[in-house]
Amino acid sequence: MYFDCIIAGFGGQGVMVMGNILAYAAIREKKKVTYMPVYGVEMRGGTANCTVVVSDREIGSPIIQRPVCAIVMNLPSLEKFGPRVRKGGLLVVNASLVPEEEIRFRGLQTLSVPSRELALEVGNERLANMVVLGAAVQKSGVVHLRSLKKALYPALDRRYHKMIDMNMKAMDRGAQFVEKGR
Amino acid sequence: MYFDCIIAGFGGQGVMVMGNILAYAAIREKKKVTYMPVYGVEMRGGTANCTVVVSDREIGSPIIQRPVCAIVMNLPSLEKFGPRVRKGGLLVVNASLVPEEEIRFRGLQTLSVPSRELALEVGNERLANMVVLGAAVQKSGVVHLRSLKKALYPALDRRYHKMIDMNMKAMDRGAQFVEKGR
Amino acid sequence: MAEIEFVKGNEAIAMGAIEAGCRFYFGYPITPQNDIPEYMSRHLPEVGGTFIQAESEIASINMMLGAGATGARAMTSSSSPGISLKQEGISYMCGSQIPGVIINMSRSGPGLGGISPSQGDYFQATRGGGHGDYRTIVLAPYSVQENYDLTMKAFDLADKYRNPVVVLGDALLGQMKEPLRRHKYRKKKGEKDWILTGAKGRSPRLLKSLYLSEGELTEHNWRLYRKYQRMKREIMYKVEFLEGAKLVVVAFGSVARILKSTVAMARDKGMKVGLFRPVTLYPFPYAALDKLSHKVRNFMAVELNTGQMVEDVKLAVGHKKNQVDFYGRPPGSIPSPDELLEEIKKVYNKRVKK
Amino acid sequence: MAEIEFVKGNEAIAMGAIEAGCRFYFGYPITPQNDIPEYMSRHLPEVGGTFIQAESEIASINMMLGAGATGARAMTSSSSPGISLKQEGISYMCGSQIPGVIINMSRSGPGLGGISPSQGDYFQATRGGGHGDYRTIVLAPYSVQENYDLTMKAFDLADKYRNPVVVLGDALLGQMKEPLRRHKYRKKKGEKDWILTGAKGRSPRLLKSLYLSEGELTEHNWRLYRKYQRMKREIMYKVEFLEGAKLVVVAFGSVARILKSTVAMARDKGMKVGLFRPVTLYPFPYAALDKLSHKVRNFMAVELNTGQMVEDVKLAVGHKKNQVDFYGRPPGSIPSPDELLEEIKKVYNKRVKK
Amino acid sequence: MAKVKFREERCKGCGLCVMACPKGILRVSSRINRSGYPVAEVQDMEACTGCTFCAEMCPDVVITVFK
Amino acid sequence: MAKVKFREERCKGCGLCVMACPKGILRVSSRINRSGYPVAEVQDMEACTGCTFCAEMCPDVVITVFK
Amino acid sequence: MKQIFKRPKALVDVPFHFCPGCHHGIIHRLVAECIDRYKLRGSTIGVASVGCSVFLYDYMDVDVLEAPHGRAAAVATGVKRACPSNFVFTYQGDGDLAAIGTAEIVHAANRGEHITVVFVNNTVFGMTGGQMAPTTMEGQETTTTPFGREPGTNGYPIKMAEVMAELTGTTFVARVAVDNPKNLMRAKKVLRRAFETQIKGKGFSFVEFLSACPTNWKMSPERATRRIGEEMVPYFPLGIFKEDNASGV
Amino acid sequence: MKQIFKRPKALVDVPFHFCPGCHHGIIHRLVAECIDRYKLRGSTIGVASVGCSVFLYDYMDVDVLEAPHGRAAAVATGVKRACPSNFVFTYQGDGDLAAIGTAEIVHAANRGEHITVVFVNNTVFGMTGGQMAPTTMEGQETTTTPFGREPGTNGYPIKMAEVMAELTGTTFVARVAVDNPKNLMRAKKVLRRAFETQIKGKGFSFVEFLSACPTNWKMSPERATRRIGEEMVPYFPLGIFKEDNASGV
Ligand SMILES: Cc1ncc(C[n+]2csc(CCOP(=O)(O)OP(=O)(O)O)c2C)c(N)n1
Ligand SMILES: Cc1ncc(C[n+]2csc(CCOP(=O)(O)OP(=O)(O)O)c2C)c(N)n1
Ligand code: SF4
Ligand code: SF4
Ligand code: SF4
Ligand code: SF4
Repeated sequence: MYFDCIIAGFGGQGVMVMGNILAYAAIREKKKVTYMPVYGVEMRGGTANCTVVVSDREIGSPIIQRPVCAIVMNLPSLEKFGPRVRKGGLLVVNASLVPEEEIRFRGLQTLSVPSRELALEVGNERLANMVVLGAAVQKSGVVHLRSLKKALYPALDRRYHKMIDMNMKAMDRGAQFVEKGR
Repeated sequence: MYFDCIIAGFGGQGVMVMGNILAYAAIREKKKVTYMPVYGVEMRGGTANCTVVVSDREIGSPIIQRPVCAIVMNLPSLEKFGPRVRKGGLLVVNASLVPEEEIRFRGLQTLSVPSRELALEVGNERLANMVVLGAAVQKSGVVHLRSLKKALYPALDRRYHKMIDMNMKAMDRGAQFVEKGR
Repeated sequence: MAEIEFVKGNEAIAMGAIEAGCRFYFGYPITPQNDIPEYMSRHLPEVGGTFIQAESEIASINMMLGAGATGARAMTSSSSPGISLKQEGISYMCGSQIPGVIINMSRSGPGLGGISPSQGDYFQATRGGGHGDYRTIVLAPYSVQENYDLTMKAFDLADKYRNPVVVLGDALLGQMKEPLRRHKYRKKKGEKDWILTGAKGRSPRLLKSLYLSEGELTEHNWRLYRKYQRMKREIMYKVEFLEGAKLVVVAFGSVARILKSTVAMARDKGMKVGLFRPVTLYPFPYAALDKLSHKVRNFMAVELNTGQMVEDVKLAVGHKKNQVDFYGRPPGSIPSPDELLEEIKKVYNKRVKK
Repeated sequence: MAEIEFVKGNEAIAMGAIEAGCRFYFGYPITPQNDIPEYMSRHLPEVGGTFIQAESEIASINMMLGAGATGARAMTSSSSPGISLKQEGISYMCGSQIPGVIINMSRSGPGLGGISPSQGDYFQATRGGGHGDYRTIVLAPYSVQENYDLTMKAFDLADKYRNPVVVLGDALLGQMKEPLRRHKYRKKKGEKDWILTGAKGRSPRLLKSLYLSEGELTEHNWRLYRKYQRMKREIMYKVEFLEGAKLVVVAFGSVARILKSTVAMARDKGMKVGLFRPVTLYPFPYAALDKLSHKVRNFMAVELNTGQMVEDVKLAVGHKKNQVDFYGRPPGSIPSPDELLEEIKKVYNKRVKK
Repeated sequence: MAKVKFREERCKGCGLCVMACPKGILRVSSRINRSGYPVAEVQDMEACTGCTFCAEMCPDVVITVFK
Repeated sequence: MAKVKFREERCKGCGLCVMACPKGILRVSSRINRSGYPVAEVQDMEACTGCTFCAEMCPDVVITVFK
Repeated sequence: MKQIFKRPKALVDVPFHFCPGCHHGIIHRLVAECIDRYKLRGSTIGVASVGCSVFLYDYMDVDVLEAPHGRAAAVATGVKRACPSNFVFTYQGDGDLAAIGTAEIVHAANRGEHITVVFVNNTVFGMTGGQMAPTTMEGQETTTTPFGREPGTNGYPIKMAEVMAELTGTTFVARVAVDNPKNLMRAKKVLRRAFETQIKGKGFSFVEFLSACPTNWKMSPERATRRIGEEMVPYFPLGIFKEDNASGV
Repeated sequence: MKQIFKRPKALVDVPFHFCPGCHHGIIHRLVAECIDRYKLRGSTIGVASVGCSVFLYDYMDVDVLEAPHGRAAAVATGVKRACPSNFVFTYQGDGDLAAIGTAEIVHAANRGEHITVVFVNNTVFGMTGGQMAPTTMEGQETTTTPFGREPGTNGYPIKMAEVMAELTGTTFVARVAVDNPKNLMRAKKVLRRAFETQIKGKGFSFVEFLSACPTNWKMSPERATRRIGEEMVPYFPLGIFKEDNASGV
């Protein structure tokens, strides 16, 4: 199997940690994986994105022009990376910041996740990224949801381990949204 | 015509100025000339030598392994450069600092100049280098003695121009020594 | 999962260094390699080591020169502009035969340039950007694991040859994360009988690069030259997809990594393309390429610059009836596997399918 | 005799600079080029110019960067270790396209080395010892007259290409004295519409090397690359004794000067030996050598190092059935014409008389 | 009679103006601008004395003051 | 009773010992050593007090002092 | 109603890239105000350094030259010597000026170059992600002093204004802060005197600004701004350290 | 009769290459005497700089490392950190330490490195033939100030001891001369205190020696030696500028 994706958004939306968790989940499943972050120059603000490649064979390029999947957390990221997704690929959109009408790409599967609403349901709007990640994994099947949740332990700094439960709930909620459509 | 020579001695014996004057004399005679100094590391003391090449055609190397002529002002210089003089070449030795018995090179013309004595005759032992230079030029004929004397003007710093007369006398004395053998 | 960690390239270098016994790190921050000093500042104290953030890159290399002279394993790291500033110091270390490891996670130049990956420092690293006729061994990793392994190796080579060793990575290799398998460092044997430790019970030792007596410096330079010749024993390279190849792509470091995908894609499309990756950039694997050139006619150098390593490829294979083509992406951006495939296709169609 | 002066090589450089309109000199003393700053300190004030003895070589190159940005003709000079320290600044000047003239009267390395002539900095000068994919024009005089002429030319080229220009001499070319014919400098026309002078009545100008927006730096590097390609127009070289030559010796600078005698001696002995002397080391006269290689089979590079320019000779002629031999004298001493004759004989006997 | 005007899209919600206001009439609201920052606002414009402290302290030159 | 000894071949004739001697008994002679320098000498050894000033001041460690 | 506070003309009307609450923005504005005040828009050549303020040229409506990291004072020397009637200033962070650029600033000052140096001391390397600067306070945690700066190994926070004042060549040396309106108003006046020093041909002027870097201090802008008065000013006292009225040179 | 003055053991018995009357020879001897006195012959690592004193290693009977021009303080930092129980000193001229090496000495001092710096101020670059140094006096003619040093263009003679004393990290800072027996005796005592500072683990010690360079001053050794008292001491006052008895760090 081979899967690659770009995860993109504002600095501060937690896109880097999403990429990390996905990568750790893949490692748990004994897959090969590379993770490549790209930062803007500014310390705060600006855009941030990362690329995760998962495969069961040795991985060549850690950077990808045309990914199988893109997870976009805001409008500029959609505009930049949406058109790059491969035909038949998956585009996961943070519907809380991207108006529905902007998402018009032919030949892609699209998944709009109302992340903020779902995160608030779980208890904290800052969990939006985990909701989206849960949804993306559920939809793409790149790793098991179970592995994704377990990956929180190695991926998060020990300081944040007390919040792992909440994060798991948020992932579940995202996955559930894919399953049930709401 | 082609002529090259190495002039060597202690720092402070004025070997550099000898080379310079010789070079200026050659320029006066519309010849091509190169001058190449070699200093030791120390600011004072140590050895100093320079190479002068005179020719009526364009000059190749400004440094010479086996010169036609060597002017050696002290013993270490004799030891270093004496053996390098070409067969049939000219070796001019400052006899005031080099014992006669040290000068035994086959197949060379040798000229021992009692520079200190002759310089004192002219009035100042510091003129020893000019005596030797006058003798060397007279012997080798590389330039006219006349040109050598005229060359004092461009070669010496204006501060020393008042001493030009004395210098000329010293050159004459050296030339005379060659002519008369004393 | 115990032994496999998911690690940033820069950190892998720092980990490799500490594992190999590096106990002194001197550096000055510069993007994109700050994870190295940051890791060192946190972890060196744990093993009784010393981390100094120096006042500049020049101070760093000279602190390393000082520590290296006492026999300590020491390292400095920087990125392109900072490496330029270290050139005088590197030349001195070569001249005085003091070992040390220099990491260049290079970025885009010239000048301040940008922080994207680049291979614009190939000449500087392989031909000695400093003055004089010296060389340093240059190792070019292309994965996080190699960052770790080759850094460890760099320390051994530096000691073995009493010479600085450069690890030449770039922003891509520093920033990417991959699983890393750490392994125990096996210490090479051998006493250092030249180090400065105070002349207790022996005559004094001296480490210097100044040679003024007649002929001394020339002799010293011959000695160094013979040493550089001996380094050829350390030549490393990797090949892939060579079976029946009609076109061999030559590339190192990050772009070789990207090309791994490209060449696989090309093979999928039936193109007989192989990949030759020098791991030691100095000494360069001339002989291996030369040998290959008896079987393969067409070579293509690919670099993240406008043409540097390609000269070495030409020097290796250009004397026969071989073709050496070149694709370069100047510093400032990185080509994707797909873009590179297009470039390879062009050459392949021209040379092989003609 | 009025116009012919007997001048030290270093001074000829300083004279040429002032004649070419250089009004700003920034430098830090180092043997064997101190006559240059010393001359400048005495004579620049006479023409209303400014001499600054900077606190270091790094400060010097950056002062020159500042003065050059305002359109002034500025120069800095040093010798090998000092030139190593200027590499970052040179890279910035290239990136920001700021002209300036850099004199390297090189000495022997590596490290402190010694003060004898050497050509160990060929790679540093021609391949950019600093980081990034930049180039500087490199001029290699071989006589006092050329020191003067090429320094003047360096200023024109620097302005024409908005790029630093390096004059690469060495201790021999700096210390030797020869007659010099000074000639009046004829000013090239052309306004500098990019210089910083205060934005009175116009929009502000900016000189920088940082390019961060996507694709911008790559584009900038392409622009620079095209400029470096255009520099090929400036290629200069000199040939001697080419008629019927069976072996062409390739050499530059001081060793070429020594070889002038050697080759004449060889001809006297009936050996058909010619001399090819690159005057621009970058851009290197590849095409001219290539052309020559259709007529001549055997080449021999001679350098005061263990092998640098020989790579360019191989790149120029190595793709045919040509032979490229090499004799190198490592930094620390200079060979005499006789010694070189022996080396040439060896090659001649092997290749031509075989 | 004084007035302060905020160029909201430039505000980064740092709150330095709030700290500076001697009358305590500023606050960082929960409104988010296009760059994603919460923006500062005046709660009681009447009380503004036009001291310009907020404008002086604003690192992003968001505020202009009229009197 | 004191005595100074000069290691003549090391002397450079700089005269710093002469300057230092409180008794004024040293001078730079016109004798030249092998390196070509005139060498320092004592004129009146009897007067030497062994103060070591000359030795301390000699840059070339030419002088040793006995008492 | 009259507009009593507006954006200085010399400050290009674009948003700053600085982090929320970063004092660089304030200091940029003060410099621009001086350029306006002394009508220097057409005669200024600014020298940008490498640090968070590297984009100076995007904000100042004057000619700007980018200096290599740490070398702004040497670059400015070249500029000013070539263009003595232009107004020349550098804008440098504490990494730039007090670490890698130590030799250049000390000697430009010692030569009494007729330039104005705006020195921003925020006790960290901002742009590169918060490493220790020479000015980092004792005990302060940074990314390269994870256990706090310990003078025994990392040295002491360096007081640049004091060092500058010690040099014979300097004419005007001061330290200011912009952490509250009072200090800010004083900073304005001091900066004007620094500008006047150059305009009147009196020599080298140097103003050290204590500045907050909320991002790398890992503090809210408010907390960071308060830190200046609470921690920095006691160690880095504000004031004019030197004001030489003799005509510079 | 007893020998009451002899060559120190740590001073190798070979002739110095220095010019007649150069004070480097005296200063070398004083350093060697301290090495003998504190029995440091087996534990010293000297760092030689580039200048007339580059051949330090030919004269001192201890391990020596050659530093690039100006970088001795950084090199010594590396040495001392790696070998904290060795005695480490640098020996540097004023070109080396106060021009190209400014940043390195300032920061080694500021870090309070446990090293001893012997700084020889002879107001010129000796080895390279007498160019201006940062310490060259106003009006002094050198090969690069042919009309005399003019502060307006060349800056002021820099007082390194004073600058060093200003830095928090230094423990012992002094300036001495060896131009007459009285000053020389005092210099000996001061140098001992500098050695003791390091031996007792108290931190960074710095001794500036005023030194004559007859060759480049174009003076007789005697005249040059007198110049120190007449011209240099009034500008570069002798004394101990700092002596911190707290246990360094
Ligand atoms: C030669 C070189 N070394 C290092 C760097 C990396 N670098 C860029 S900015 C900077 C320091 C920034 O700190 P400071 O000067 O305090 O400015 P701030 O960002 O805090 O405003 C460094 C080390 C560089 N660009 N060039
Ligand atoms: C990088 C570099 N720049 C310059 C030099 C040349 N250089 C050698 S010694 C020296 C200065 C010597 O003066 P100082 O340090 O005062 O020592 P002194 O010779 O007077 O004792 C210089 C500039 C060098 N060797 N390396
Ligand atoms: S100070 Fe400026 S940027 Fe900060 S909150 Fe107030 S208006 Fe917004
Ligand atoms: S001080 Fe020493 S070198 Fe100088 S004259 Fe006296 S004995 Fe000779
Ligand atoms: S990192 Fe610090 S100094 Fe840089 S812009 Fe942000 S707050 Fe300002
Ligand atoms: S040049 Fe000066 S410092 Fe150097 S050895 Fe001679 S007198 Fe001493």
